[in-house]
Amino acid sequence: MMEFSEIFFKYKDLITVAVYGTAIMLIIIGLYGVLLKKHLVKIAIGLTIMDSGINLLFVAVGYIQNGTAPIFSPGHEGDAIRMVDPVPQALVLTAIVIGFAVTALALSLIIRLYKHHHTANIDQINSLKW
Amino acid sequence: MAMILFLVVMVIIILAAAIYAILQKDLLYAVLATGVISVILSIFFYLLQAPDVAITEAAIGIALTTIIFIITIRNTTRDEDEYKENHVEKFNKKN
Amino acid sequence: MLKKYIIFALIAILGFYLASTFKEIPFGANRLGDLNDPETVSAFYLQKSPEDLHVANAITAIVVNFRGFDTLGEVTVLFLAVTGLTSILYRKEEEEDEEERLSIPSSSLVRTGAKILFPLILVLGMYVFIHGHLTPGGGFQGGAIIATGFLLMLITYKTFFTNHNVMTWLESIAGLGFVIAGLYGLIVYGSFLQNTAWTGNLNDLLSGGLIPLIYIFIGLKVGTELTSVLDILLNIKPRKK
Amino acid sequence: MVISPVHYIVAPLLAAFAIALLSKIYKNAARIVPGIVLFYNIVISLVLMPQVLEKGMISEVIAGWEAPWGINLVLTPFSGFLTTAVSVIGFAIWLYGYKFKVRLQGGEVKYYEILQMMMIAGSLGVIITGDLFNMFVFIEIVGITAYSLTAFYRHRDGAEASFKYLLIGSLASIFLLMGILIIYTQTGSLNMAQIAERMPMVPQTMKVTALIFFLIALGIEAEMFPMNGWAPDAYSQAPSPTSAVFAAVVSVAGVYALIRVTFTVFDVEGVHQYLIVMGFVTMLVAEISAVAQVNLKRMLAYSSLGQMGLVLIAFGIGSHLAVFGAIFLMLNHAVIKALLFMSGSYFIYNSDDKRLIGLNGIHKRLPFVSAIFSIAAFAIIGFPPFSGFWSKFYILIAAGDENMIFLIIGILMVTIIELVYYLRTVARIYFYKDEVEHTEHKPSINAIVAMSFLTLFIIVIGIYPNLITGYLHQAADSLLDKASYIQHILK
Repeated sequence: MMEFSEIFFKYKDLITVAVYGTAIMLIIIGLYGVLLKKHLVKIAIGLTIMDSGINLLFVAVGYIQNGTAPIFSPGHEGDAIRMVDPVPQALVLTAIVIGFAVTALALSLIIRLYKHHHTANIDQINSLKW
Repeated sequence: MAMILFLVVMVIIILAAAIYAILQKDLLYAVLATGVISVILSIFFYLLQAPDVAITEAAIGIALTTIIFIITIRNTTRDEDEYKENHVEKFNKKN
Repeated sequence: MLKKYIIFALIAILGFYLASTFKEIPFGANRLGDLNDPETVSAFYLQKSPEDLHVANAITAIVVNFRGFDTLGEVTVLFLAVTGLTSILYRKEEEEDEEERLSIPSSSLVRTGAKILFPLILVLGMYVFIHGHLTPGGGFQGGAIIATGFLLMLITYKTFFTNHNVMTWLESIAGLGFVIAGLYGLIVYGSFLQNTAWTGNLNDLLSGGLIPLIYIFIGLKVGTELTSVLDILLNIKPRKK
Repeated sequence: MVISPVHYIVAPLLAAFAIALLSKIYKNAARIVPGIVLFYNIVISLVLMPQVLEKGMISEVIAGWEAPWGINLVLTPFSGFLTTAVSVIGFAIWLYGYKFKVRLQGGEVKYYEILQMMMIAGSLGVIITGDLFNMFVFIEIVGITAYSLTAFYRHRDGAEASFKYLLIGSLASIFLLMGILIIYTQTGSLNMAQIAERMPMVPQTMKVTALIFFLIALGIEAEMFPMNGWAPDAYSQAPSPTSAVFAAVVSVAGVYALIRVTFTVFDVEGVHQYLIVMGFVTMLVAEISAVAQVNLKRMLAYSSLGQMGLVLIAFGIGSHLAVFGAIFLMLNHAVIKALLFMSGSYFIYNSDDKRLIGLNGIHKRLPFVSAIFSIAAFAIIGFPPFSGFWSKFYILIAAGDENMIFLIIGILMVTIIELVYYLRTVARIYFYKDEVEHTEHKPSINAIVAMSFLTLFIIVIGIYPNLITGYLHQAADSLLDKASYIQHILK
């Protein structure tokens, strides 16, 4: 990935916009799906898209120009100076797995709701007030 | 330069996939679009020097999340607008 | 209709707000500070990971040791998700009918392919979490890969089923192993999850003290939990048409 | 092995992983083991509290890395007090629910007990952790267990309430992550004490942005208006002991997280006023909604939101006396609301009608439970000589000290609203004629013991408030003394 590092400086603004912009757009698109879509599966899809966006944002914040992955190779123990920030990556690992757990739970609830109400539309599932 | 082009194409694909996933009425395709988002996302992670995260996203985001969504769709409904037909049916039954 | 516009406005405000916030956080800037006299946690971790723990993969060092408590909590989240899924979907009174599982009608080519791939995927997964402290990958990744292997078998073979007893045992033993490895640190060195003094050489397979062992437990735990999630969801009876 | 704060988390985890194996050998293990664990939590609290009060604070590091680097657990007098209260109430709820689920089959009771125990353990984790991301993980543990338990009953609308809860909870966790990310980029740390130390150097806009994300996320956990629509549904659909845990344990943990972040981590001006305003709106809306409810559990849930609003107001006033009153009210709310849910669910259990009508004249069949419910109702309104009186009294005095006349009038008005609907309920129990069908369910002996114990607590504290006011003053001091928190943890 040397090429990426080399051209980084030249097109820094573009790349910034591309990475941050993608992450923020994903969050916003996901939020749109969560708040305005009526189908329960669509809402769950919106949640996973939001999760993707926030994960990308974490990793993007940890990136360091011309950095390498935070893994020490034999004979290069002093390489830490060039490494990207490992903490956001570790946090994202945790966040991805938690997100999967929550998604699985949400989908199981959707299956149960469908069994009860024979519909997955949020407007028609209204035994309680929304 | 090719790298920049690649990046721009990836951004376009991921955003298009996200919008498609939200707007598509056939939920199966919408779910597959979220799979595409995960694919591009793991490439992003790889480019941003996060191989660990990339592997995790590849395994969990692409394979497992997609499959549990597909199972859900199979157990519920594939058509987002199905409720409309339901509604009409119920309405007809009442009258 | 008004509600819709309010939500649109809220989303737009959030987007603008996020964009203007992240404009102030330069992309690619080095925020680690001086690595020899660390002020940020990341600098400290990058410094200590090869020096004190002898772990080549700094992320493994963080996930298993520095912030191992988070990982313990996260494994617990998965465990609780499986427990919750079972209690939500899986009750005895509904299992009376014959079980029918989601499966893809597959040709013999696919079946044979799955049979050959399955052990390979398992070996790959195990490799990934055994070498978690040396190469990219580790417990989560390896566990997820193993789960995809089981997924392959579960959807190609209608009759393939995971032995719940074995799963329960593995799950519990892996979880208990993680906690007991933590307690070992608490009893011997006075701090939960503390690593052993013996840590081996950097880049050896047997390096990092307890870290590879704990990551293997995490891998087994994550693998069994994810497989359980898939198993539970796949065993739901499809809706009657 | 010396007892240390980490045992609060490790013991339940060990038990949760082991229960699956133990219940293969001995069927009742799933029922008994959580009780042992929750009792052990009380033992931990009793051993640690004197040390905390003596030293002012205990902090424990995980994995041997000193405070700003590793994750640390902190017991201040404030958090130690709350963990003690949560442990005791958690054990009482376990005792109460010991026979409650007896008609469930073996497998199901296993899931129920594990989830309930881990919900209490997760709340304890939120209270004792000193690390922002660790707090997020524990909030997720509480969330996952809460969603699962809300959907535990199949025949009711549990799944719907649970999905609603899950949706809002997931949004909360995404906002929480966003706040954590912004703070991390600005300070390079996740440790609360170090962030607090570096907070003056963070640009104002970043600080405010991060705080807004935290307020949204933790406001959802603390059931603050307008993000608390999930709460009444979740409270009313969950199994009864779980409703008690929601009211007594989870909401306390949520408020603790909100207060710890706004008081200790951030130093933004104006957040106190925000707490007062939002607390007041929460209280007013919730109490007015409570009057209109026909379902007992929903009414109690709305009342619970109202109490949380009052707690936020008191924290918002910010003087020593007000914080003292707020902590007192948190304790009172936890005990009394747990008691109300415990006794109230016996009413629901006995009458076939889930609405308030089912309560008519029920005292003839359940004299003991009715008496306890009435005592708890009077206590939560704030009648002397019960403990609820003192907390409200101190909050009013604190508001008076700050010359907040409108606030006093508002709180008194809300008290009158509370008076209306609680007295109405008590009147139904004692003076109305019963009209609906009944199925007989006498309270079991363990439930009676648990309820009597909590009732005794209300009365004793009501008559001798001095028994705990000393600790409460110390707790309030420790919350307001930010400098010593930072200094103690960072050494």
